Amino acid sequence: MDVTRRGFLRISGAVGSGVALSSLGINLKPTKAYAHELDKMNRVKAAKQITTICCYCAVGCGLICSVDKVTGKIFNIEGDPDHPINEGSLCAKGAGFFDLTEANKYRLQKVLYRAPMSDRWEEKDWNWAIARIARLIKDTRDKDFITKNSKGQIVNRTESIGHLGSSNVDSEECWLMSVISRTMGLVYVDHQARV
Amino acid sequence: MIPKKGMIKVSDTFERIVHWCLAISCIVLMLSGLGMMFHSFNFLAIPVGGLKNLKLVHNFTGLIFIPSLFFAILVWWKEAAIFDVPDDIEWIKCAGGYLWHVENPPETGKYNPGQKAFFIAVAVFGIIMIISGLIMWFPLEFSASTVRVMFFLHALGFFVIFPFFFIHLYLGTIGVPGSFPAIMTGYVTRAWCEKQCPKWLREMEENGTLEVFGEEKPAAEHH
Amino acid sequence: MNKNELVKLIDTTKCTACRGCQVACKQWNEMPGLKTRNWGSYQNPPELGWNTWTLVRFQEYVDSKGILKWLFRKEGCMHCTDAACVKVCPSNALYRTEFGTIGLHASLCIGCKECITACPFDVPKYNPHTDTILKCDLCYDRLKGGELPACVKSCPTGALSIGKKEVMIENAYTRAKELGGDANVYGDTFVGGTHVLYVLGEKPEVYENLPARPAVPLTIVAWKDWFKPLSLIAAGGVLIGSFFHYITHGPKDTGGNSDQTCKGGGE
Amino acid sequence: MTNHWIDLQHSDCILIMGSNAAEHHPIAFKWMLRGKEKNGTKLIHVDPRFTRTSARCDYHVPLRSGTDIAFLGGMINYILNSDKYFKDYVVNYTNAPFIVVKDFDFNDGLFTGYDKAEKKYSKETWVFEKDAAGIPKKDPSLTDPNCVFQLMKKHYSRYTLEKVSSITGVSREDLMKVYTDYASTGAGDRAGTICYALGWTHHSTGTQNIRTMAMIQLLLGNIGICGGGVNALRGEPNVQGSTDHCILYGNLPGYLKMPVASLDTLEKYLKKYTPVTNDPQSPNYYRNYPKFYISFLKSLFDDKATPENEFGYSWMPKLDDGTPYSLMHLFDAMYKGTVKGLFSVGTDPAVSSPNANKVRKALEKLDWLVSANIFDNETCSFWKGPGVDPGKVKTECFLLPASATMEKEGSQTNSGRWVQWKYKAARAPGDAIPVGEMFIKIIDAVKALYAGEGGINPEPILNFKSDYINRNGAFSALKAARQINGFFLKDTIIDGKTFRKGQQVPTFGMLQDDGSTCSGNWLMAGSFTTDGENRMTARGKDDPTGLGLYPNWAWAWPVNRRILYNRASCDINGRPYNPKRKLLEWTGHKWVGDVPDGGWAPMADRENGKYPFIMKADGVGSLFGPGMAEGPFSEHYEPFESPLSKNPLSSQLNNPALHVFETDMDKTASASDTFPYVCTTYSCTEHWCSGALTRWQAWLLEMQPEAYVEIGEKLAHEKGIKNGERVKVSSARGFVKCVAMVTKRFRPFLVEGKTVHQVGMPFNYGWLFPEDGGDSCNILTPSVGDANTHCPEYKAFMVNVSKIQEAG
Repeated sequence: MDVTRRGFLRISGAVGSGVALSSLGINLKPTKAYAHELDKMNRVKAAKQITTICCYCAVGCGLICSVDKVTGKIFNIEGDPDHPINEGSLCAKGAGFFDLTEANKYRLQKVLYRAPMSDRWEEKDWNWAIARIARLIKDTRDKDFITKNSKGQIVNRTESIGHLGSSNVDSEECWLMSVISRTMGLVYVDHQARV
Repeated sequence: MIPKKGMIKVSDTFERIVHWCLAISCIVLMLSGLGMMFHSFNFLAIPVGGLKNLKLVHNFTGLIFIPSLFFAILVWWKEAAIFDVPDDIEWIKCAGGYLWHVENPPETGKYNPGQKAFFIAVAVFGIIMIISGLIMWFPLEFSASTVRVMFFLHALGFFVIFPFFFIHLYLGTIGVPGSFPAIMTGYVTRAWCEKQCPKWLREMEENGTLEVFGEEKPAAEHH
Repeated sequence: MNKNELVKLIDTTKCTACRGCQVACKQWNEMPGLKTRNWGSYQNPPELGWNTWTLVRFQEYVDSKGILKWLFRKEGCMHCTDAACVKVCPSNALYRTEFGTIGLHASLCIGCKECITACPFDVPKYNPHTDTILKCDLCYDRLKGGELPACVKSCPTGALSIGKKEVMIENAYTRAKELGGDANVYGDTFVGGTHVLYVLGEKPEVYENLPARPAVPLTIVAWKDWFKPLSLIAAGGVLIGSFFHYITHGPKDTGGNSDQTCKGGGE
Repeated sequence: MTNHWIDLQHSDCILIMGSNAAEHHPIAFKWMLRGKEKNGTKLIHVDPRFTRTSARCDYHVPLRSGTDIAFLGGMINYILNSDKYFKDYVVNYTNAPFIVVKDFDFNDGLFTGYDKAEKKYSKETWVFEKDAAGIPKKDPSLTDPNCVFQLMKKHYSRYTLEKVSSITGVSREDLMKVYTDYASTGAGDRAGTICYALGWTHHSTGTQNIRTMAMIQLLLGNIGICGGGVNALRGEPNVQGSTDHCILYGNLPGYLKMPVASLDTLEKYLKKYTPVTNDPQSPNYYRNYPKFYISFLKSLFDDKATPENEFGYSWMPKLDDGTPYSLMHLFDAMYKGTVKGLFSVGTDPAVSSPNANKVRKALEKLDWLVSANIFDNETCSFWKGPGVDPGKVKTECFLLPASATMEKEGSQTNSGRWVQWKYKAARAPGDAIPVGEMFIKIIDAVKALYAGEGGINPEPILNFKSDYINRNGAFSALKAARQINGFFLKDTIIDGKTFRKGQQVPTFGMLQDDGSTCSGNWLMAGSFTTDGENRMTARGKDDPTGLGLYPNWAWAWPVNRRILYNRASCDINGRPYNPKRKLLEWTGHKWVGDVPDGGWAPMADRENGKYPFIMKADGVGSLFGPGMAEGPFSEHYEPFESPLSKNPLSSQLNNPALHVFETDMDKTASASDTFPYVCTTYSCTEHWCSGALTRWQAWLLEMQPEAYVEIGEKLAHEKGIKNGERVKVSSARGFVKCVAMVTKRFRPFLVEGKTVHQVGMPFNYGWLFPEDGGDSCNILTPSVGDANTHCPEYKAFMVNVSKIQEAG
């Protein structure tokens, strides 16, 4: 969702003066021409503002991503002053949210595959990987599928595949993982709620 | 400015090289230092393309200044750093006749006490400038309080050296006509010499070590 | 009085050392995180650096009653009114903004590091990669844009606030009074009054790396306030003196310009 | 959380125990500090270590790890003996007056019904006496020796100050300080709350830790009120959502029960899990269980789920009765070779699971591993880990690049149950896609294989509705969210109102058990309006109660209720106990305030009135809780690895219902001289969980660059360890090397007359990155877990610490 520019510029009521600097009678008229030093603020003001929610603890703080309209890339992320919980503020992890974007050079960008006994990752495309994963799932499932347990009760499950995670994807994705693993007959289904 | 026959040699080539290395580096250091010391003199950085370059000019000129000063002290300390008592005291009392009219100012050796004072000032404060300057160049290697004292000393050095330097410049050129060739060609007129350093002239002549332009052999050989 | 003057108040008694400010500062100012080691403290980087303009200091302290306290203090530029750094800066890179804060035109900085030694709070830091110093400018760009400085905005607990000078000073004293005990306000009574004030829970002497009575160093006062004008007077004096000497006294007659041939040696 | 973050400011006293709120929930802690500033909230921190939380609380009380029940049991004893409980609440809203059957007893650490061989209780005696109508007998005077109140009083009378002090290492003065301060909230106009986190769950008695506090909250009348509640400060962005959707072996989305083998028909299943009550005043909301479950099956299989095929019940996997399949069980089975393939999504068990060496060995036995993440981690790359020869590891590994949170649309549920919608701000880099999209791609590919080749039990796969993609073929979180909320599958008339086929179900009250509605998760019904408006996107800031409920900001489950059990904030006539913080009020014909826990009249109305705890079969809060594995009341047991060889309270040393793993890699060492120090593990503000996201971020890594162990000054002095030196920390299971942080913030405890030192380590590090950052502290932790939840006991185990001399 786009937040109005005004919304972004409104200053958190929780801290300090409690109001925007301009409303304090502070003169914010342009002064000297070191324009490049004001560049980032101007870029933020010109950017598209998109809200998101922090992905660390479960407080659920609001953040605003400033997205360059030309490149489509995020160049600044800070607290959402309208958010009733964090009121614009952030802890160290939230304040560093920007380092989770593609600006972080360690972000994974390709499907990686490690063959048996290999000592390295190799890049693959999605189609290959999905086909291979589906094949492994089917073979493993069909081979070890337990239709009846030792007492002869129908259990229709596979104990040879497990699922772990994830409390750090969106709810819709969680639901999908939860139900897809069950449709495949998995019972070893768990995630970070326990650890 | 070619020396004419009969002119007296007062400086040799090495001395002149040392002098000019020192003088030029000193001028550059002072101008560049001035350009950094006072915002109103920041314009001095324009020719070198900004203050950052001016800083580099200053720092690296300092590296020329260091050996120049070293050799200058080596060359001149005997003649210019030792006062000749009591003549020099007398000279000082009448300021060598530079400031008010004095019938017969006391005679001086090769360098008068004014020049000696200038030399001592340059030598002492030059060393201070070098030490403080080097520390200021690498301030992060020293404690802040040390470096602060260095900044102070550096400024003090400028405060002392600049006036002396300027007076030297003035007297070495238009203030005392005829002086300039002494450090350009190394030769001055006998008249200049008689006026400026009669005692030295006498001593040289007595020793026979006076070198006169155009004469085959140094006079000394005749004695 | 400058009605645009802003003061940032750091209430150390509300700080939880979450270090949101430390990171928010880097995020906004695009400063990198550098390699560090654990040196037996949460405080890291151990000191302010060219990439760390604000640092939360951690200090374990047992008070006179034997009660263990963990003191957190956000360190950074104090934005002095009587700013030693501005005083010594040769290139006007450090300057006083219309908010009373000390701004930095990094492009003007010549990397002379004078400010580093001049600062009573040990704030400006040298970046060897750009040959400039860097320090907090209280997010001058954000202030101009009507936004809070990044650190203040990020602060969850209200330990950081910013506002008009007189209001903030009043807030600080009210808070110190409310806290009682050794609580005190730090910053408004020296170096002409800083534009960053602390409410400290303990006496200033207790805090590591915090000068109890900071001042512009005497050598800098001597140099900048006394010697600078003096040396100008001296330099100007000799220039003018020489001129007048020349026109009144005239050049010394040394016969140097006479054409007479020099006599031979020895009379 | 029963309450929510902003509500913390309304508390009069906050007990922070088993949590380090300031460090791990800094913004939550903000609200506690706001309370302190504005309402004079007293903040108490009880924790083995003095932390950043302690620094800002009114006071800190150090307590030996793993003795929380003793500490809290002492508080219950104090409350009951000093008459500090909130009588009106206890009599009406809890099962305190209920009469327990005569055979129930407790003796030397064990309740009746214990089977020593099975290490399990049979719970026949953990039940109430019932009258002729089948309604539990009650004694409102609370004097019957067999009523819950009296049994509880008797049970906790053993938790005397002396005993508790000796077990916990807390001085009697400190105990009394906390007890009196906290018990002061047992008044109608005062609220007290508990903020706990992993510090309570990560114990072999974890669930009972929390239950003990829940009992205190019931005794003090603190549940359901503004500023009260039992508040778990949950630690992962969507751990609430992922738990609600039950990526958990025992549950299906909405906490529905996973079918077990003995329930071979849908009918049996529904009968088993649909509670009944004969008390007409108990709403027993779970009587609607069949509606929730059948709507769930309909959401999976759509029109393939019919009454004839039990809506697909038979296709679904069934657990063996009473058999856990938790994370620890998974790795145990993997270690033994049963598990061949693993999905590891946004998680790093090679660092975060207990007994990490065993976990890493287990991973080597996999045939294949599919990981999805935004960074590489120690699990994905286990085959090149320390001591592993890749040439001998047969596992096929896939590392799928995932979109980061700001690169995708979807909802996230915070700990206060607010479901907040987030938007896609930018394209994910390279080939990264949302995890949801990966799973749809995978299930579609598997589906195609089964369609083409056939296979075993193909129906659930073939019939699974998986069309949650948009026109561009990309994952549509919105489509999935709508399915989770649920639809009317045919035109339906409810209470005279017509809902058309295809309209969203506006509340779970409208779900049907005949297959005419679907809902992927009944709790989420109502996240869309009938007309399809996404309520999770709401950004309204209106606050009609003035209590910061913000009913129009995002959407909270259930049905946008912001404080659970809120009808208990009023007396039996519906008048608020605390008129200053009026959460809810009965106006004579309706409730005004928060969304009430059911719109029925308050319970004083014998005709139409209902009890407040609507999700409980009896309608009241359970002081007596027979649902627990180790007893209806809590009891102190020593951690599985403890400095003591005898439980000071009984001859039952450990939790009697513990599940213990017994492979060659499950070594333990209790009360041993080799491992004499208690160790606990925790996180820090600067890192998150295993550090798998945060260690890759220079800003954060710079602040906490490598693993450390915090050691008290006294112990460090004894061991000759200086601050910043490298040390070796070892347990029966392995060792790690890290930096010693010598601190005043850990002090030794006096336990049963002897000095017990405790140390602590962060769990945020792993061998992969940074290379010199040290390895996981979970190499040291034991794989032993709570008897109810199988949460591992990360918070109390035994280690040794020694100096190391390293060359250079």
